[in-house]
Amino acid sequence: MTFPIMTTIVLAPIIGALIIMFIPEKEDQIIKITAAAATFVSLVLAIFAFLNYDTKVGGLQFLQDIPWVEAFGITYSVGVDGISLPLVLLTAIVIFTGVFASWDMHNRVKEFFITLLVLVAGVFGVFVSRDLFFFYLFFEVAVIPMYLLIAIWGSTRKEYSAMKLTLYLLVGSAFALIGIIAMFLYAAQPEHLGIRTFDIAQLSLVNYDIAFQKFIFFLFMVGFGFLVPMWPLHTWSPDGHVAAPTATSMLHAGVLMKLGGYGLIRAGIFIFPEGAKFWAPLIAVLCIVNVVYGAMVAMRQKDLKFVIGYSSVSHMGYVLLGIASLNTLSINGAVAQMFAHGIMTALFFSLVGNIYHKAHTRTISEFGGLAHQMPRVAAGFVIAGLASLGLPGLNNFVAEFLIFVGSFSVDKVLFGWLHFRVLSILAILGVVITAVYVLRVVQFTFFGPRNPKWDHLEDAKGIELVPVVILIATLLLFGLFPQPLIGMINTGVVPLVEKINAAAQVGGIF
Amino acid sequence: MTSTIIFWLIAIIIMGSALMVVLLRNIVHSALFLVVTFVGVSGLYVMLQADFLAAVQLLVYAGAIAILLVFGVMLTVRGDIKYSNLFNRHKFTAGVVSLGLFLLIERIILSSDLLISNKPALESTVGPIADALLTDYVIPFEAAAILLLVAMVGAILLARGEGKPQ
Amino acid sequence: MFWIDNAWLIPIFPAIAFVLIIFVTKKVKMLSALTALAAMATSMMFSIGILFTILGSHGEINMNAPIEYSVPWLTIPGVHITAGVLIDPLTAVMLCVVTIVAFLVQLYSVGYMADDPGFSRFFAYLSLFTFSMLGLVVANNYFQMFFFWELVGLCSYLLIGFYFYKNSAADANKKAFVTNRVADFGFMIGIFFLWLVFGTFNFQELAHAIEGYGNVGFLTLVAVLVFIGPVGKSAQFPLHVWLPDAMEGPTPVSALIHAATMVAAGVYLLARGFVLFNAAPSALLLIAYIGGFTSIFAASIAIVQDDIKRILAFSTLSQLGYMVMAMGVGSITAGMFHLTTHAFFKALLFLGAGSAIHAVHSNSIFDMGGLYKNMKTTTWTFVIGSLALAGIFPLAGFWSKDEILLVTKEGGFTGLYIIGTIVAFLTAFYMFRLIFTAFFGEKRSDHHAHESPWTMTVPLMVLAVFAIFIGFVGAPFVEHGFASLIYFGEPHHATPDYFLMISSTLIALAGIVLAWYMYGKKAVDTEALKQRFLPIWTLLYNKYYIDEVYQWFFDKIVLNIGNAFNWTDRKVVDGIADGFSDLIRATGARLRFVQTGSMQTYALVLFAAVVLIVLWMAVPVLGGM
Amino acid sequence: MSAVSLLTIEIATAILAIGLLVIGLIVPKDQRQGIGYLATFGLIIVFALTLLYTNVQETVFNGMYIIDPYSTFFKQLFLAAAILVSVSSFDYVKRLGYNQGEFYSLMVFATLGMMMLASAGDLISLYLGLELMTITFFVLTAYRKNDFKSSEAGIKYVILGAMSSAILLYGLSLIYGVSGTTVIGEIAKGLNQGAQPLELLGMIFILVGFGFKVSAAPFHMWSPDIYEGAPTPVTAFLAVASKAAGFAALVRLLVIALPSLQSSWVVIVMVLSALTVIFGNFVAIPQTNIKRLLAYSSIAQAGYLLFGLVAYSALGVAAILFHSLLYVFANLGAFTVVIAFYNKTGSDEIKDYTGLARRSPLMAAVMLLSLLSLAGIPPLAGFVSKFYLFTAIIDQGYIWLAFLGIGMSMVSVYYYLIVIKVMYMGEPPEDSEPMKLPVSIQATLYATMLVSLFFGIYPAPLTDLALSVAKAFFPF
Amino acid sequence: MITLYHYLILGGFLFCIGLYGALAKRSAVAVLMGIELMLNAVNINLLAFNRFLNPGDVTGHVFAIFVIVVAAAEVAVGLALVINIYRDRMTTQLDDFDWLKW
Repeated sequence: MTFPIMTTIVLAPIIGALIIMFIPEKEDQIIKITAAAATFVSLVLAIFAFLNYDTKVGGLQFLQDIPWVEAFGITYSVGVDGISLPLVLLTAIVIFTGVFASWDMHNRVKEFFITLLVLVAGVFGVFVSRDLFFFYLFFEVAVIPMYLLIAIWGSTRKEYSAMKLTLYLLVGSAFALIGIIAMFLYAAQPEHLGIRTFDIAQLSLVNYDIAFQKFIFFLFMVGFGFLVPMWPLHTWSPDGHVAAPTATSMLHAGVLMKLGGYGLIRAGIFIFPEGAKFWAPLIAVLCIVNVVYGAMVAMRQKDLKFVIGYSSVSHMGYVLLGIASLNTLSINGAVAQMFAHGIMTALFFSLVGNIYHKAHTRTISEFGGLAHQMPRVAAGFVIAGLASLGLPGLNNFVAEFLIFVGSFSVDKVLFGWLHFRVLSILAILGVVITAVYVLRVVQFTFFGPRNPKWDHLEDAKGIELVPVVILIATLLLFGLFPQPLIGMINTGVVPLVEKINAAAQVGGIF
Repeated sequence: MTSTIIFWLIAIIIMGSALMVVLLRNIVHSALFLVVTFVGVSGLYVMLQADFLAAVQLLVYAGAIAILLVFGVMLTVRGDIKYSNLFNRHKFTAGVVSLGLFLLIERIILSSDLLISNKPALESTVGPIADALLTDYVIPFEAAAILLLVAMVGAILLARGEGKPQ
Repeated sequence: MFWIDNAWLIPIFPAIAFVLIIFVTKKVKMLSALTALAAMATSMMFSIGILFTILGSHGEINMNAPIEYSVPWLTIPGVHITAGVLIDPLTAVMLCVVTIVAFLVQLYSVGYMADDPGFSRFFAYLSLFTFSMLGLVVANNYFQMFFFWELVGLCSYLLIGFYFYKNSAADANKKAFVTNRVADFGFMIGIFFLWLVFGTFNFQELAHAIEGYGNVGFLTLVAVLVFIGPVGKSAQFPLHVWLPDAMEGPTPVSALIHAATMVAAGVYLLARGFVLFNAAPSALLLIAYIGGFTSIFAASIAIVQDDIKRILAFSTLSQLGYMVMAMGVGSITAGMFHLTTHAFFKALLFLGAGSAIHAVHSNSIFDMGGLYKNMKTTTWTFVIGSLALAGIFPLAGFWSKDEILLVTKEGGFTGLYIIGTIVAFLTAFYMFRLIFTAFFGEKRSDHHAHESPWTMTVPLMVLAVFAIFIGFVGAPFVEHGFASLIYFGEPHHATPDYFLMISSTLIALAGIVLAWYMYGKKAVDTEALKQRFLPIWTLLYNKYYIDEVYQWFFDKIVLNIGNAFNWTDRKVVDGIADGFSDLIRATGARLRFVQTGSMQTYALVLFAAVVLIVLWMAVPVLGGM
Repeated sequence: MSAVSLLTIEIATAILAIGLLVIGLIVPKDQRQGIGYLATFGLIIVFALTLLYTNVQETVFNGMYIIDPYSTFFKQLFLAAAILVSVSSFDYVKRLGYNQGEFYSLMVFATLGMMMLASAGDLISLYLGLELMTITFFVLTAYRKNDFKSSEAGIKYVILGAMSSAILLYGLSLIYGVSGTTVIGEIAKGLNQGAQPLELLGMIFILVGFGFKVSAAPFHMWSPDIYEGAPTPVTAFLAVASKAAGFAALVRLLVIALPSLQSSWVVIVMVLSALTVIFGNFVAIPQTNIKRLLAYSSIAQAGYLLFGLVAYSALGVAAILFHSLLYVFANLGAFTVVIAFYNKTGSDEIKDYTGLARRSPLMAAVMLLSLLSLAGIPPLAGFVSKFYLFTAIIDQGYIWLAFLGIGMSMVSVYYYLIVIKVMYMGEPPEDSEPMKLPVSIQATLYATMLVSLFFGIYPAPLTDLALSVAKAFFPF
Repeated sequence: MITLYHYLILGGFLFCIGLYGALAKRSAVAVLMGIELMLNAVNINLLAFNRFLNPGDVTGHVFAIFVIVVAAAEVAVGLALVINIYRDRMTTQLDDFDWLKW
């Protein structure tokens, strides 16, 4: 029996939460240290796994299987491949930094960290599950803590936003759940698989009827579309980002939204390649709306977090574009973009959280010249902004580049008139718009004459810098040396694309 | 033939008095017609060769339940007894629903094809009922006993004035 | 071969300097400056080493036989990206230009920025800037080119916005970055197309592939798209708007941007990817005309500006137009030659201007005047630079400008030739308008102007020397000169065209004389002249209102689209969702009142439901009532 | 086994009930709180006894009474519920101040009725069990005599309950008439092949009668009022156990006795279930009283349970079993919190729960987990059971119903979250102190929480049990 | 000839009359009366079925006896409640009992 590394990654936060339960509330320093330690365990193990994953072999590694409900073929089976391992690493980084970003939390610290740790355990669980039942289960585990975190520790219409987020996420997951059940039942029929199983690999072996594929993929598309979030199912996300406390925003924008993209790839494309081919044009069109529309809306926001919230909508559009293009490069890019965007947006939110914590406002027009008082924050923000607009040398560039290259190589005409490349070009145009709003925000917040009103603000220092440094380092590391990351992702993408290529033509578009 | 006449007679008594129970405005009158209905029903039981049931019907319903109801009336009615049993605002709707239900039941009964058995009825039902109650139906029988106990305890509990502001 | 084998180190040194300054020496000013200078000097040494290696290789390393090293950067099936070094004479020259100018600018900055609180930061940025530029220069493929291309954009953003507390600086750096982004958009699509068809980003491989490729229409499209990149970076019309504003940065930065780094990148790309443009003649024509138009367009603006740096900025635009035009008519030799010479004298001019500004604390030439008395070195070097720019024999600008005029003339582009000549005249005019106003004549400001410290003047003098002599490397009389180093296809040796030389010199002199007449001698009432041609003057002074048009486009169109989308998002998309939830809530609130509390109503509902169910179920069974 | 040994559980329960009654009369007034402990102890013993019957599959008195894993499952459920309710009601009953012995005794009687309902193999036993349960609940509902609301709830329950019994009985009489037998196992044989209108009518009436008991819309209207008015422990017991008992009998009746009418009743049940989930969830939204909110939520839950019947498969029945169990424990958890809260503050209003998380983390946590379990959020048992229910109906092709069910779950999340928000977000009132809970309440809370969590995280044992029990209904 | 149908329809009629009473009367006692009529209707059904379809056994009789027993118990509890609530509110009109609603 090898060491169950993935299980430990999932359980470490839970154990941390349990320990915190027994720490008296007033010992908030100890609580924070415990939380940091718990997430550190996950982080170390995730890094360990990342370094020890055998890219030559590829496929699923660090496996563990425990039969759970045999009557339904539910198995606790975990393991990671090139697609999920980076996302596990992402989660570990974001939560570890998130704990430090919450170091200045003083209100109901104990409950906060318990909820946060439960939340992150759910997110880890989603990424490591190979069994769709557990996949779904872990996802839902993550939702309610999110509600509490926003509703209790949030700001700015927190009740509304928390409720909205929760309901949207649950509605989305509901679509996915029905899809999962239907698929499970289909596969269990004697003429197909003949056994009850939720194992993704097994389910993907079934020859699904085309009509069935179309239907279920539609469910997945809508369901995971809620999470990604795909236009017009996205409005929960800016509101949620804005209302959430710092660590939650980081985790939410950084990781939670990726569950959608991940689910779409894992449960959608991998199992229903024909369905994916049928629906990809729609996703492609909607994701362009995401990119352009999200960026345009971001330009008009007055609240720092709203800008970042809409920028996430815009950036997740690239992920969808990568998915919709259905080829190796683009899906590699999509996964890389999930990773990169997660880090980048976590960085954004940790900085904005820092500002908000000190200034008690996030309205851009109230700031100006903040770089005088907070040079380090300003520098971090600029770097995050540059990552956001896809500057080379930072991780996002590689990802976006792959997505663009991948989508650009799709030589298809959608709906009889819309060439796919037009969509790619529009998506690239999104990068320009991103530059506009990011730079505007940077200018209006940090540049300009010194504003004496903010002279009492202290620059980030000491422990506040931990998340900033780690996140920037990650962005730079994988931006300058993307091969380890992309190479790993590729091992997961290749079998996926083989499936796609083997699938029949559907709808005459792909 | 005689039985037909008697049936119709009893049927008319039952239906008439039942209607009276419902339609009269004085609740005491209603109670009296209720007794008449019960008696009529027991007559019907006789026609159905259910002698024991007819007796039970008379004893329990006409004798006990109706009296209980009368007591209930006496304990609770205030004001003018002539207007003690009025209709509520659902008078019309309830009529439509009841009538509709009756029509449906009637249609369904008439369109059902029931297998009439030509076997003669039991001479006396008392013995077989006793047997049945103490063999196969002993569980419901015991349950009924417990039920009565519960009802008794419950009635006492509820009707007793204990724990109330006087 | 040592230098070439280790060419990859050239960009690395400034990068190390950047990291060191940020993380280690930030607190100690002088250490930061020393670090940056040391790194720069090392790079310069390597660059010169490479240049001499090539010169000493007797043509073994030439434009058609470069040396290439590369390591894989990102390899997955379907895309293979390398990080590499491509060494040919073009690279070597460019490396030298960049490192020398950058070194001198950095040296100059030690004095210029001495009192600035952001001293170390400035040197860090400068190092990063040169790193990016050098990385771009040595790139062996379009991807790497693009990578550093963007980084150069970033550095310009950082440096232009160095005085971030000035709103104008913050506006300017944003403008620069966004404009460059727009350009990069085209560039990116262009290289995607290249990759799509040829499956590689590598210059060499692409060169082979394009030669045998027949679809000229496609190549034209790609060439135009790629050209959009230089249009932005080298500030060609209509994406030139950022460059004049870029003077918001500290003056040494302007020198660096205008001379050797940023704007040179566009021209360099044209030279580097010339295979592509050459294969698409119509694209080349477009390039030529855009360059020509930019040159005269910018020169016409320059004659009325009163900000010293702005005049120089438009002059840069104009000269860049020259270079692009030269590329467009098919001569990378001329283009690169002018780039080289221009780098030196324009750096000289900017640094001189900086020295002047440093002295009077104003940018306006009308606030200066009489600087000659106190600032001899500055004045003389500035005059040398101006003469070089104006193309006066035998200074650097003369040779390179003549080369350009020559190729337009020889190529049969008469229109462009005429434009070039007019621009030469205008250039001479506005430069000497500046000199006569700012450096000579009576003193107009209260500032006690004094000569700058040696760290500032030494670079000026060095640059002045370059400005005088660098032109000879490409003079048509010189054997194995510039033209035999950098060329496309086969070296093309121009025969000296004396008519052209003389005519252009005369025209330049005419411009100088006119300037002296108007501003030195003040024989003409310039104010009256201005009033007389007020509409034209206003148009020129406001740069043809192009910035305003862009601003209008952004404010009225883009922001309103943003507003519309924002409204849609809040009211329509969100409104539907909220409306739906409100509907559910309202339904709940209404339905609640079904529960009236009256038990007989409940019973009635129950039995009514019974009737309905029976009706529903029984009617089919009964076969109708 | 002999009839007596097979009936040990029922006999023991009856003895316990009567014994409690008698002891209640004998013991002096001021020492009567001990009766609660006695009742609990007795119930635990009975529960222990049921463990001996887990795998017994027997009938007694010619099919009159069935002891099978199915009924034993439900009996254990009822007993567990009774134990938890009696434990959690110690304080509540003490505060009543009167008739303490009778309270527990009546509760045990009601349990007995439920057991009969689950085990009934004959319409008459079924009817008697039902009435024993119902009439006991009439009394219990009105138990707080000096509370007008309690009395009102009582009279409403009596009148509506009696009317529903009447229609149920009418249906039973028709089924008896058409089939000629009252033994459930033989009715199917006795019924004519091809739907006789009269059978149909009987089936509809039975469905209505049980629909009332399990409070399926539109026969649910009594339940919010009664739940609100009844003493909270009674509400808890009524909401959880009596509903489960109703399902126990309904499933047996429909599946075993009326399979020939399956095509008809499935459709009716489908419509009822849809209406129920919609109505229950929608109307729960504007509620301000926690008991009323829970009432509507349990209406909605009944709708979900009906899904299992719609599926008409072993899976469906297993899902019903699973969901009943979760439903019982989740609701008990919630109601126990309500009881404890009422004991401390005398209020049932949701707004008074403000800051409960600060005053009593345990209570808030149990409420949270219970509500989330009801909403079907993992890793709680409610998720697993809903998962099974949806699987069961999707298996039969009713995908729209699954959509509806899940959609309505979202609505339920909405109003559950409102409660959660109040508990967790608000600050407690100024003068409030941390709530100290009696051990009994704490024990109940922990028990319900653990059950919800355990079967949510590791549902396998219960799943296997439920499936094996359900397979008895569908041998095919 | 009186057939089963006559009895059944009579039963049905009585059931509906009782239902009408239960639905439309204000007084709690009158409603209880209506319910008793309904139960009587059931008994008529039971006995008629027993007589005409299965004259050989007494199941219907037994059932009817239990119905009577239950009816009695229900009435007892019901009346006790009516009296109880009457003490509180001085009324037995069911319309007045609507404190619990919405």
